[in-house]
Amino acid sequence: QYEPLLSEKDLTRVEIGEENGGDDGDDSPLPDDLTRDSLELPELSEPELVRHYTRLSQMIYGIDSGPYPLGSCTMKYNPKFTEDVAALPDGAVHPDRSEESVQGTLELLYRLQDYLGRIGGMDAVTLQPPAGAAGEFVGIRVAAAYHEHNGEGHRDEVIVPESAHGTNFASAALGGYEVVSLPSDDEGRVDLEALEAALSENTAALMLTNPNTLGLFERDIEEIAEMVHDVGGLLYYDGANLNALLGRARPGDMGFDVMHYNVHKTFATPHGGGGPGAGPVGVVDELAPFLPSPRVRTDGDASYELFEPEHTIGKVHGFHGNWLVLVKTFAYIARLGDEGLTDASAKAVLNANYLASRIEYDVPYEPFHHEFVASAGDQDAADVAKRMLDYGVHPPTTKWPEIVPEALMTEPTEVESKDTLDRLAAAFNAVAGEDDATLEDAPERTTARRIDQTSAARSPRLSWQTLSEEEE
Amino acid sequence: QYEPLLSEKDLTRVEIGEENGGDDGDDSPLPDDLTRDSLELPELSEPELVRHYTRLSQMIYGIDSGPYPLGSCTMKYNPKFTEDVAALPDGAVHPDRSEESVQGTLELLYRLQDYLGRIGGMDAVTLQPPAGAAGEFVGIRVAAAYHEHNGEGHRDEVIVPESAHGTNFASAALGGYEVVSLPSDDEGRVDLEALEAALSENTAALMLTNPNTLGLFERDIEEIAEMVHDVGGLLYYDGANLNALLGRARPGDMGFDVMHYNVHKTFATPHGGGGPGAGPVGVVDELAPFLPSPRVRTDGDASYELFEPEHTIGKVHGFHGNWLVLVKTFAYIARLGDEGLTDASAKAVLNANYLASRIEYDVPYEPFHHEFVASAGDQDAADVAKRMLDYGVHPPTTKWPEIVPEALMTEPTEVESKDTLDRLAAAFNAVAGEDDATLEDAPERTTARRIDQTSAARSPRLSWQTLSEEEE
Amino acid sequence: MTGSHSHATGSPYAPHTEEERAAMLEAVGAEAVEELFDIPEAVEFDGEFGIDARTERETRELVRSLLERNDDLTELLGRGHYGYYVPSLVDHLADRSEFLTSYTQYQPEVSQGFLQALFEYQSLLVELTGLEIANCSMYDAATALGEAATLADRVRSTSGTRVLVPDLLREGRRSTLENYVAGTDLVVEEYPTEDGGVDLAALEDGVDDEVVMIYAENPTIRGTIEERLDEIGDLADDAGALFALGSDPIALSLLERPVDVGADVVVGDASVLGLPTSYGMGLGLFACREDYLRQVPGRLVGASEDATDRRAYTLTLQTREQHIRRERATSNICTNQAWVALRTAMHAATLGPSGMVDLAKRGVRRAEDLAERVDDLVGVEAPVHDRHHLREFVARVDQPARAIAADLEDRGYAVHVVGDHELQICVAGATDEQIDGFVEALSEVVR
Amino acid sequence: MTGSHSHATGSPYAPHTEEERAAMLEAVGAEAVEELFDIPEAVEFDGEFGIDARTERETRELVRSLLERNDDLTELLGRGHYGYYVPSLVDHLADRSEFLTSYTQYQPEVSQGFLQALFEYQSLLVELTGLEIANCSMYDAATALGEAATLADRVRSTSGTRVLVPDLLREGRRSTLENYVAGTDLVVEEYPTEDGGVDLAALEDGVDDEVVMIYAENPTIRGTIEERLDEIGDLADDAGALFALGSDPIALSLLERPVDVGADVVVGDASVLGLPTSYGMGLGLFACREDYLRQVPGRLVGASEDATDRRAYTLTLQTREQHIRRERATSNICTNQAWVALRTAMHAATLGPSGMVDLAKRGVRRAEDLAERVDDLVGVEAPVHDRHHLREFVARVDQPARAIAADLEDRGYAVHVVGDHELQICVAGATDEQIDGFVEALSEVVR
Repeated sequence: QYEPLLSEKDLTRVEIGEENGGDDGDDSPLPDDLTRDSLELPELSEPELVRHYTRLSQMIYGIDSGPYPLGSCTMKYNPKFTEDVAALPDGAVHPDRSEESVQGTLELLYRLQDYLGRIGGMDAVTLQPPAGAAGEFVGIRVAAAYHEHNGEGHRDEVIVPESAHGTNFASAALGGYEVVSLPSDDEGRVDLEALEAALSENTAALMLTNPNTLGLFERDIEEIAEMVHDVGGLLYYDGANLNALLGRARPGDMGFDVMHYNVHKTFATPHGGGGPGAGPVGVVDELAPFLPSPRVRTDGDASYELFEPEHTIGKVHGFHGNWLVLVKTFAYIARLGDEGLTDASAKAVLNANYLASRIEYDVPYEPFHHEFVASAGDQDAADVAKRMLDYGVHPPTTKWPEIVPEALMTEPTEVESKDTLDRLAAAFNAVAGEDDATLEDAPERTTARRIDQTSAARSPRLSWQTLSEEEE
Repeated sequence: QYEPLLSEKDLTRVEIGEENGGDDGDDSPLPDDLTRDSLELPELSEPELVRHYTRLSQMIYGIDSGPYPLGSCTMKYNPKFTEDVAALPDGAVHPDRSEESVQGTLELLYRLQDYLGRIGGMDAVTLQPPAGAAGEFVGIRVAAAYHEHNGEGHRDEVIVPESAHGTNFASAALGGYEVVSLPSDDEGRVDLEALEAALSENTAALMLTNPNTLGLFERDIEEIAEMVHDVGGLLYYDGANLNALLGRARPGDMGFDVMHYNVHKTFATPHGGGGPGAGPVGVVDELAPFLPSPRVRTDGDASYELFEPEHTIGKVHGFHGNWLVLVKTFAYIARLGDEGLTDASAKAVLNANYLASRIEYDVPYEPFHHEFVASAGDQDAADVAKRMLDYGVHPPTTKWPEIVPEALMTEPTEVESKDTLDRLAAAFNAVAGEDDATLEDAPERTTARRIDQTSAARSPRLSWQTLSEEEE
Repeated sequence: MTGSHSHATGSPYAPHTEEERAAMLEAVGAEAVEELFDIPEAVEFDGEFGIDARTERETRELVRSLLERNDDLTELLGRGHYGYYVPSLVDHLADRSEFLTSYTQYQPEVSQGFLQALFEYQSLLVELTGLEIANCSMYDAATALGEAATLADRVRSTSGTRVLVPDLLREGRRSTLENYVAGTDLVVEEYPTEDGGVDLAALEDGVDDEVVMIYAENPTIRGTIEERLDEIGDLADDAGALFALGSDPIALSLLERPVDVGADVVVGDASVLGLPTSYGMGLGLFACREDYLRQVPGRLVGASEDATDRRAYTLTLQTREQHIRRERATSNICTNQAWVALRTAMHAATLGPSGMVDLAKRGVRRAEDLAERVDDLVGVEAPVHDRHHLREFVARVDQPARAIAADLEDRGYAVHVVGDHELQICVAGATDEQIDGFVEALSEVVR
Repeated sequence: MTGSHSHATGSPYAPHTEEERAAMLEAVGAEAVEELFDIPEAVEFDGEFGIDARTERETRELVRSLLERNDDLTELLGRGHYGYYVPSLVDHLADRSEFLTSYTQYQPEVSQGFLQALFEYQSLLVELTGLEIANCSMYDAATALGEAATLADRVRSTSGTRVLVPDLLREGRRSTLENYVAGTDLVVEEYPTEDGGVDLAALEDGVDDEVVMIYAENPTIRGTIEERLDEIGDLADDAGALFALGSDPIALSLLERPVDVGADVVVGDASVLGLPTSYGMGLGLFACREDYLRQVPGRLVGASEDATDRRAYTLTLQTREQHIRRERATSNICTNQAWVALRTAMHAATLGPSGMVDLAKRGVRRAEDLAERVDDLVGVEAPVHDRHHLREFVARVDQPARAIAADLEDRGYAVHVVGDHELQICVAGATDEQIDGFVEALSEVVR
């Protein structure tokens, strides 16, 4: 059932002016030349709005609706209680409060810095980056500041594997670096010879995720670290796949110098349809002085304060990042503890392996961990995904990484039961047996049928104003 | 999409005994002859349960889904903020707490007693009855105790109009009374001659709702009150239709001696799919000593205490009734105040009249107020209702009151906009034009198609245990 | 007026704009809404209740500031109302507005989700009690007991009138029961207890053919676990009376199955799972033997099929109910506690059978542990009754109980006073830290 | 372990029973999960982080007890983060799990509801700014400003490198901006302000062909309302530079439309509607002229049609984004603040245009009223700037500002210290009662 736009339900124009009494019966308190003339927006009642948004919510598939095996996106169940702790009124404080008056907030952040350091094997952590990509950018900026500080400002290249997340490339570019793309070897891992060739005295950093986007552990990680360090570069860990390794291996122990954590992927904060996230960054001692300001420290006597790292890059967010997300992160880690975190990675890897064993599509690279990339073969992976929607499940990430033709990048996470995985496998296999025409017609059982992307991009209609102009 | 029963997802049997270690690794702390042998229930994880109940919720039509014009049921929008105040931790106290330690709770209840007294024109109020029918029963018991106290225990009849709510009959019967049924006159109101005939020295009370279930105001209410009082009977007001009169007329002013309030119908507390409700009872001074115990009073100096009315009928609930519902009631009234409450009845009556003017079905009785009873004519009213479901709206109450053939008892309430009423009218009118076969096949666009009521009642399957026995 | 909709006066929840109101009035042929009211002048009211309107924010602040006047006490209270921890997911799921804002399921085709949840709730109680039928809720334990008595009245095989209840029965339950039977010829009589449990010999002496129902509780209101329930069942059976047993889902997870001790009806408060402390708001549990199918009070959800032969659920056997059968209904109950039943089902499902059994076992162990600890204090003896206990027990104090309780309240703890020198103490929802604090406070108070 | 699922150890959110785990291992041909990990021994970790596991209840208690250590102050704080009252329905609706637990809308066919809500959010900003395009969120005001600069870098018509910002610019925004342009050849320079507003003459002197972007805020960080924005627009236009304006949805409801003063880009914090005080968490507003369509950073939702020609929404122009364009993307942003944008749209819809205008007007009146009241106190002069103000203003105090602020904090009030003898005071979310209390406290403190 179609839900009209709010503007299709009502549009009311309110006049503004020194002599136009507003709804409150008073004239504008400002001279007319400082105000707009009018404001035209929907004016609807609470019951109408509640129904509008309730209806909209019913047209959305969330993790509470069913499996969501988006490879590399790590959609796991978001424990409900974390919403409760984020809503505690005592946590609703202004960022400019005196440090003495927000000791609780500072202690929680301090403890979270500590938790994350332990989990990543890192010496110092900033919680300021408001998303994973922002974390990458901080890492890049920290690396740049470090090199600059050491008189090595000439380093202008960041090496990124071909199969890396798009944000790695973009974050490095935003940081002003030339991006050197690194091909994979035949087994889907970093090609050491290619790496050797790419490394130079101009290398600022190598950005790596491990396991990589094929789910494979970079077995040569120690050698890679040595190679990068030998040329004076830094090793950056993209935390997108950290859920695979929790308690089994730590980036710090593998030789990484700097990393970001995707708290939604690893610590189950809700994705909210595209954020807010948080992308804390951990570094080794040597890089700690360059982290964003402020961080939290303690005098060891239950008193907490903000401080500015010695060579800080400054700020990357107007205040302290996404507080509400950080509270949930803290609560999740405190709930699970050592055993829970370690169990999460075990079950995530078991689930991926089990699911792969049940589906008829070929999985060319292994041994994978928390995710695998199957190939749709002769089918179009994007069509496969659309068709899977008709079976009541969410499809995997498609057509990426490109190293696998018609990739179906699949990550069930630890929260799916065997029953659900069996249901998911059944959906994969049902689609595997269908013809192209059926796939191209899909989806047919969803709120909307296949949506025309080309027309959306060719003649962009980005607001209800544009739509109503069109109609006129 | 079918959602399996929890028991179809899992059934786990846990053994219990002195020598059977439980899940906590310990044996039973009780001798075996005091314990059961085992417990067999579904053992599912949090993510599985969240999806189960999320899915179930998606198969329910609520007031947040659209109009819900159930005549006499008064389904209005439940303001979201009332949930917040009901969830305040300070309100979560045990009923056996000392009065000194729960002054806030007692003050809120005291104020609510006062609010309800003002709204009904009543002198004293009890908040204990946990639902409207429980309120009726309290009213009946109070009436009985009053007559008994006055040496008139012989009064053994309660008069109830033919068109009254079924609970009136049942509550009077539960109170041990003979129910004398009163026919309506040609205009759909109390037949004064029939009332005269029914009244006698055996009359304990007349139960009346006003406006009545046809939405008509009992214009002779003063005369009726006099007639009842003349034979020594009491006049009982069924508050089900109070939303029609808020601020326009008060039961106390009309001569009623005792009344109950349906807080869900009048004060917008959520119905919760069948409760919890609350059915406070208001009475005139003369009956106050008979109210249930305890009530709340104040020394006028901001100190509140519980007290036992002199001739109390005792208790009708183990503790103090449905507290969480009472808090929401209080909040709703405090939010709306005089203007809001009065406006609610105005808009409720306007909406009913407007909707009736838009539909093609005949409405035989008028002038109605907050609700009207249309006749489906040659169509089967129950089928009409099923078919309306296909148009995405909830149908009215059907086949009652019986005074209107194939009744469609319709109450839109004040919360519906003109747009929504137009949509609702369109649904009525679409169905009005359809043939019986179409109606009998309806609904076809709902989660379940028409459900076989006969088979459900003939071979009752009331638990998953019965279902699984059947399958064996 | 921050946050208010544009309707400066009137109900904030009525969506009419001025234009719409005018159009609607025109459509109905009236000039003003007042014309639509057919109220004789003599009974007209001027709308002045004297109740101030408030913004949403002000209203929230009002309730908050009122409730803030409650003292912040650690409650070691029970006696029929318990503050077990309710998992967060229960709030989040039960508050989904489809559950919260729907009506009774008279149109089952658009109510399948709620019906299924209630069906699962009924099934939970069937497993817990061993009886074949459970309705989908009454108001609370007291009213469920009242309904049990009216059921006994309807199905009685004798002309008897006696309903026997323990002398320990909580006043609220006793009094409610009296009101429920006031319209019948039943009379409520007490039978004695001994050391916190049924005095079986005395009960046996008191039973005759006039007995229509015998009621017992397990655990008792004093937290003791009954040891000879099956003999009560036999007594009732022999007398042709119903055996009604009071209990709750946590107790039933561990204690003897009602069906195994001959219970015909089980009542009690099921909201020990699902509801936090809420000033006594509850959920009436009601289960009984299949024999009484047509006489059960309250709503029943049954499985059926839809027109395409798929499984579907519906309210069933509605001819028992007041909206159809009127004065011949099996009860006057209409709105019940459906949403609380939903919460209870959710909480139980979250625990699973192992969690439920564990919770009950912990209730036994922790009560016994605490009794032992307070027994070690000079001037305190616990438990008073030489029985097993579940989650609460009675302690004897040398000093006046009322004074001790007041002193404890000053220190932040609430307990029951159940006799001149008797306190009752409940561990149900308390954390270990809270219990430690309590023992410390008690030791100071009795010193 | 009250309330816990049966999994005594391990993740409480992994649903595997022992039997299932065994069956799954068998299916993959492994004897133990450990075999599935392909990690060289040298980098293996033993899993001992030293983090204790807790029950849900214990975890809630831990966070509650930590946050309880915060002092309970009435905040008269603003400067970019505001605590307006958020209507309850925003929480209830935004917390519906379909909104909260869904991913970015890469499969639009099952994400129509969120896409439509974001489309409505974009439309709201289009109306507020008068510009044709608004993206569906950046992180916050500071990062949105940074993105505006990189946009200016991409679309600049000159070879210039200068980005001009007011000297009053909040440090967090300035510093974030510096980081965003660090990878470009842009340089950030300050232009002077005068009496709390842009010093237009000085700015004019500083503008040349090397200027790529001029940034101004309305209201300024000190709460003053700019009076000659159109002239800044002209200056930028003449120089071939972008005019980026910082504002927010409440201010934009009343103040001059950005398009009318020549703004090319509008940035700011949109979460003044929708989010309560949350330690600086925000919502980056980003709107711009249609000309920059292919250069906009961030996500855009567009209307389209589905295969049956019905209206449908989808993320569009994704070739600007990092997951497709990699290092040539218009930004590195991926996850943004979609759910906050949803809340902002909901809050705005609840207010409606009349409520939004009223809220802004009240912000002017209440700030001016409070300034007048504190100006009446001996030793206080307010407002410092001879301008109109929205919701906050700077006051001059004779005594050291820091000491005054500390004394106010002791009395329960928090204000900004913005100079040795300057306080900044914000009325945004404060109730009238709170403001009365503050005036009383301030009068005591300056006495």
